[in-house]
Amino acid sequence: MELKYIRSIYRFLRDTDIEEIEIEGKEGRIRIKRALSQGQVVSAVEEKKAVEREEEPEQRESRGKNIKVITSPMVGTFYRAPSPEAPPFVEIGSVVKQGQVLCIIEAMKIMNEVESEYGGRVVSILVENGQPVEYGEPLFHIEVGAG
Amino acid sequence: MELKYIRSIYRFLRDTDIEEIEIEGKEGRIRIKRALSQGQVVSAVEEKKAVEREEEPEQRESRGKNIKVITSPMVGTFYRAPSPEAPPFVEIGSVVKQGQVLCIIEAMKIMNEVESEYGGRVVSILVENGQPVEYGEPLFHIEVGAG
Amino acid sequence: MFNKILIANRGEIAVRIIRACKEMGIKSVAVYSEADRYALHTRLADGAICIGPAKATESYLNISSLISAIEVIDAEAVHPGYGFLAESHAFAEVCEKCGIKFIGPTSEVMRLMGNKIQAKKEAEKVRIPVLPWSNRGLSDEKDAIEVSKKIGFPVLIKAASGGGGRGMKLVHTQASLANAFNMAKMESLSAFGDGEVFIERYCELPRHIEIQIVADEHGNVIHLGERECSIQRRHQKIIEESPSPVVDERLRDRMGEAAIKLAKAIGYTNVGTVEFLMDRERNFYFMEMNTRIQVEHPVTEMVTGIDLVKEQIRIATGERLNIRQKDVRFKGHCIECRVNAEDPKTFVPSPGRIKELCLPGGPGVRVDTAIYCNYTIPSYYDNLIAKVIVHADTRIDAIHRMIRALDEFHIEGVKTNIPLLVRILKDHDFIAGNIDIDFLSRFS
Amino acid sequence: MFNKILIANRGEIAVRIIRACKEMGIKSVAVYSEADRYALHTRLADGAICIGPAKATESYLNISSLISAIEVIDAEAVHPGYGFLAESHAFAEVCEKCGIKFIGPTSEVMRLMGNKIQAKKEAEKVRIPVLPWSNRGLSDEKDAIEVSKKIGFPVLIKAASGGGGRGMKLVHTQASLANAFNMAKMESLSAFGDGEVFIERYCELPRHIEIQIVADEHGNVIHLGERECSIQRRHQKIIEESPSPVVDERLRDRMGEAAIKLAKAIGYTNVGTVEFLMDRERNFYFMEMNTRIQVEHPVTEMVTGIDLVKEQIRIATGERLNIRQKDVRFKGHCIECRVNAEDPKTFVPSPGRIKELCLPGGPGVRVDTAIYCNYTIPSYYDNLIAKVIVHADTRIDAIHRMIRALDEFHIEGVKTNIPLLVRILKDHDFIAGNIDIDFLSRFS
Repeated sequence: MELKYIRSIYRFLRDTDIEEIEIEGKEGRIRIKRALSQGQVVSAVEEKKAVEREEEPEQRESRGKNIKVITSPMVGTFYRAPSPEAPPFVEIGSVVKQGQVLCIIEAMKIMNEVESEYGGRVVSILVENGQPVEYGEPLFHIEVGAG
Repeated sequence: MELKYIRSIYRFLRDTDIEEIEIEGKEGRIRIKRALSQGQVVSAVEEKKAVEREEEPEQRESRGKNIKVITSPMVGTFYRAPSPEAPPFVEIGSVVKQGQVLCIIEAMKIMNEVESEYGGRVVSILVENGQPVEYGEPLFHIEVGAG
Repeated sequence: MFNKILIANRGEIAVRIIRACKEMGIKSVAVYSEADRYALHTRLADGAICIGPAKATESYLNISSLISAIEVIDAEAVHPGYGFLAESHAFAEVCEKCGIKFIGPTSEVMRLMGNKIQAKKEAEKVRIPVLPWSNRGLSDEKDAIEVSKKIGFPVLIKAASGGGGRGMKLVHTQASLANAFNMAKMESLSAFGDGEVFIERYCELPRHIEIQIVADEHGNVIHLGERECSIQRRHQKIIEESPSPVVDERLRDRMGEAAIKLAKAIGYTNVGTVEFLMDRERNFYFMEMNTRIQVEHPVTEMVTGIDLVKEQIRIATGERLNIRQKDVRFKGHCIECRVNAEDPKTFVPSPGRIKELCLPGGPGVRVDTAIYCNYTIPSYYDNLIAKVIVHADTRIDAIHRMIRALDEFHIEGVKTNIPLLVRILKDHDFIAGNIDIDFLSRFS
Repeated sequence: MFNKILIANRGEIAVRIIRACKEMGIKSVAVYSEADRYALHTRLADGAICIGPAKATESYLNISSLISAIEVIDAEAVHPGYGFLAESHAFAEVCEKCGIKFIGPTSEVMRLMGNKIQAKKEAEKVRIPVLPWSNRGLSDEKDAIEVSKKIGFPVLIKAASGGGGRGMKLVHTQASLANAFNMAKMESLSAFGDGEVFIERYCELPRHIEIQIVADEHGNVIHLGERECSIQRRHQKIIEESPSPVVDERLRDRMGEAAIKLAKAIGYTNVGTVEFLMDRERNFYFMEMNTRIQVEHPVTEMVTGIDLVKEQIRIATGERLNIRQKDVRFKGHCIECRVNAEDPKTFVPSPGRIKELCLPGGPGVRVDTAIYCNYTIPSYYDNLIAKVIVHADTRIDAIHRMIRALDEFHIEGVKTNIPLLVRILKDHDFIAGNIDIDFLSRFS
């Protein structure tokens, strides 16, 4: 095997985050191992949490289509309607415009309306009415442009 | 496989961040493992020690030729001669037979003769006369079959 | 006893409070910013809630976020730790209004002691010595010159809402006073939103010695002796110890009584610290009062055997103190070193990922930290990464133990001030106890 | 004082001794096998010397290697730790002959106490209670039957050179005696190279309670109270505490006096432990004496404030004890848990690389360990990886603190017995102090 060939492979590797590569030849076999960002060398606990919090099926799925996530802008209690008697702002399948109110987050007795950042169709509602939500918690999935 | 080829590979590796390489030949197989920053799972202390203790230039070089290392079989004091007046058992360049005495390790007032496991030529003596040695410490390099 | 406490802080102090809660059978809920998702306090608490982005003003300093978090998780009380909102009377007041127990004194007492002018006046009322001063906030340069002449140069200009040395100016001559006065006012205004300043006599080479007090809500107040905190860099303490090399039992009693007198006069509750300056003749002068748990509280815990964080929680539930002053015993000597992630020479902060970590252990060593191997220290917050605390029979034994402990402290990936700490501990003057608040500025 | 000490051990006890040396200004030299090149004791000592391959018989148990190491590094003394050669009178004797100070009692005393028959006889001489026994080694089955009839069944057959339960057999009836007797002899011969056995009355559900003694080389002996070590698995202690829930001041004095009497009678020097069995009526019976530092020594250190390893070194230099019996104070309650790398259910050892590690810390917690993140636990040695020691005012506070500490102990890569330890600490009988040496065998 010529050094020239190895060198050319290495030149390619240099600008990547590839940590390990195996090649076999005659058009068979290749194995690439990447060193992903430092955040991923994290502890099992972290990984577990990451899975719990971020790798929810809905979200993973959402990456495929043009689906956006609306997250909570604050800590508070999630309400789907302006009052217990009123109908919910939106349901699954509702078509919403950008700026349309999706829900209310109550924080310190103040009702904060959460508006949609996108126009599209509500494909999932991720929190039950009346449940506490934390900052950044996903609330809705909107399929952008749909409807 | 020619030493020249290995040397050229090694010279190339020296200027890269490649940590491990496997090559197979006949245009098949190559495996490269790079040491990316967070891939350095080994502690710095370990690395340092590893360098200090095991990657001594003599030893690294010895891998190329058919050179074997004679290590100390025990903790003790290293003596090159049977008595202060006597000449050393061997010098650099001495040709030795398998089983020939190379030095003495004194432990608990007992003189323990260290015999060569190989026939060949003494290419280096790694410890000064009268110095303490630990278990497994390299004492001599023997170029096997030489002489 | 409380069922659930929210901890409105991060880092080692949040971990410290979680530990106390766990041992008391109280559920603890951590709050975290997006940068602290994998922080130890987030992992160790019984629950954790994200309150905002990395920036402290939008998370750990965001009062409405915190109150909302307390409400949604249904906590009965909040522990503010130190730093962030720990001395915010506004936060304490909101808690009071919302029926949330703030673990600390009342917002009224916090407001009073938060103003250095008011605090000094309170101290004078109960005849605690203070350095000669202007007796009020000063409005203009002329006023300042008049006052300074009376007090005698050099003088120190200080901010009424000050802390951490900001808005503080040392003035040696009348000529430079006007300029310094205006700068102090400006600095003070920009740092604290309050431009009020006052002037006091400058004390040469003083020691910083503080008294820990504990006060229940039924008028019982005790003190737990002093902490010597003279080893400071830019008004940030880095080594604290108890007892002080210069405080004997009699002096301790006198300082302790002064602190108790002040606490009783203002109706102080929960734990607090009365800070004094001490001159070379061992006269002490009231400086200010900190209305919260201090970073260096373990020093007092180790020599008295009293768990201050548990006391805070017990007091907040309305319990009476179960220790009387005469039952307080001081045993051995304790030193704390603050390990900061910073360059030991340039003091530039050094956040980053910890690749290797071996913390000190063994007899007489306590480590309060929130770091672990593979943890990434975020760049948004304080660079204190660990407190190494040692206890031994005598001061010299404690110094040897601390050197041993710091020698064991192995960390890779970030720089720390450990080399500086070790040099101080081996310094002849430090060992002899010849220290004052300018020690470190003379130290090469 | 010594200038340089060689530490003839590994793991946490080697680290413990290195710490004492560093604090005393003594140079420490570690020995290590090829498997321990990256071990913490190798890294922390001032020097380190490789003494052989991984197998303990060729390294840590190799007397000539150790002596040679001591000679080439020019150490004046050797600390044997516990385990390995710590109770080898042969090693101590070689040290004595070579003019090396063995930090422990004389080889003669070690030989005497190493033989359980001799030890019991010594105890009887000074009228310390022992369980009824054969009063001598037994040669054959007939002899054993005669003796057992006199003592009354059930009886326990024990090895004269025994330890760790090997060569020990419980016999309920005469019918099974002969068989058990011969098995005990065989086991004993193969384990200790000595087939001598004796018989004693079996004590039902006893507690294991031991007394720590400290003796200088001038005839002064004091005791430092008891340790309750009844929580054992196959004669291996896993939880130890002091004080014992059943020992009051009077009983402590009586047991302590008995231990001191024995130590004085045999000319004991350095630290040592006199082990007793205690029946349900709180009668205590001498069992054996350990002529070394114990794994559980921190328990005594925490309640008395006395550093036992430093005492060992001071005594070995010929210093007199500087503590008198009446100055010994017992403060609070201490519990130690031994964390082993093993499956918590099957108890199969679990060596391997530690991928994640977060050790407990904070107030009242001490960790003695030699592990660190990314360290690989070798499979050649003991599976004790850490001792978690807590101190608190009362026993229940200590239990809560220990549960909190074990809860924080986060380790990935190897299995540990932590889940079992936590279950024991939460057990109703354990909390009530209803424990005996069979506690764990009943525990599901």
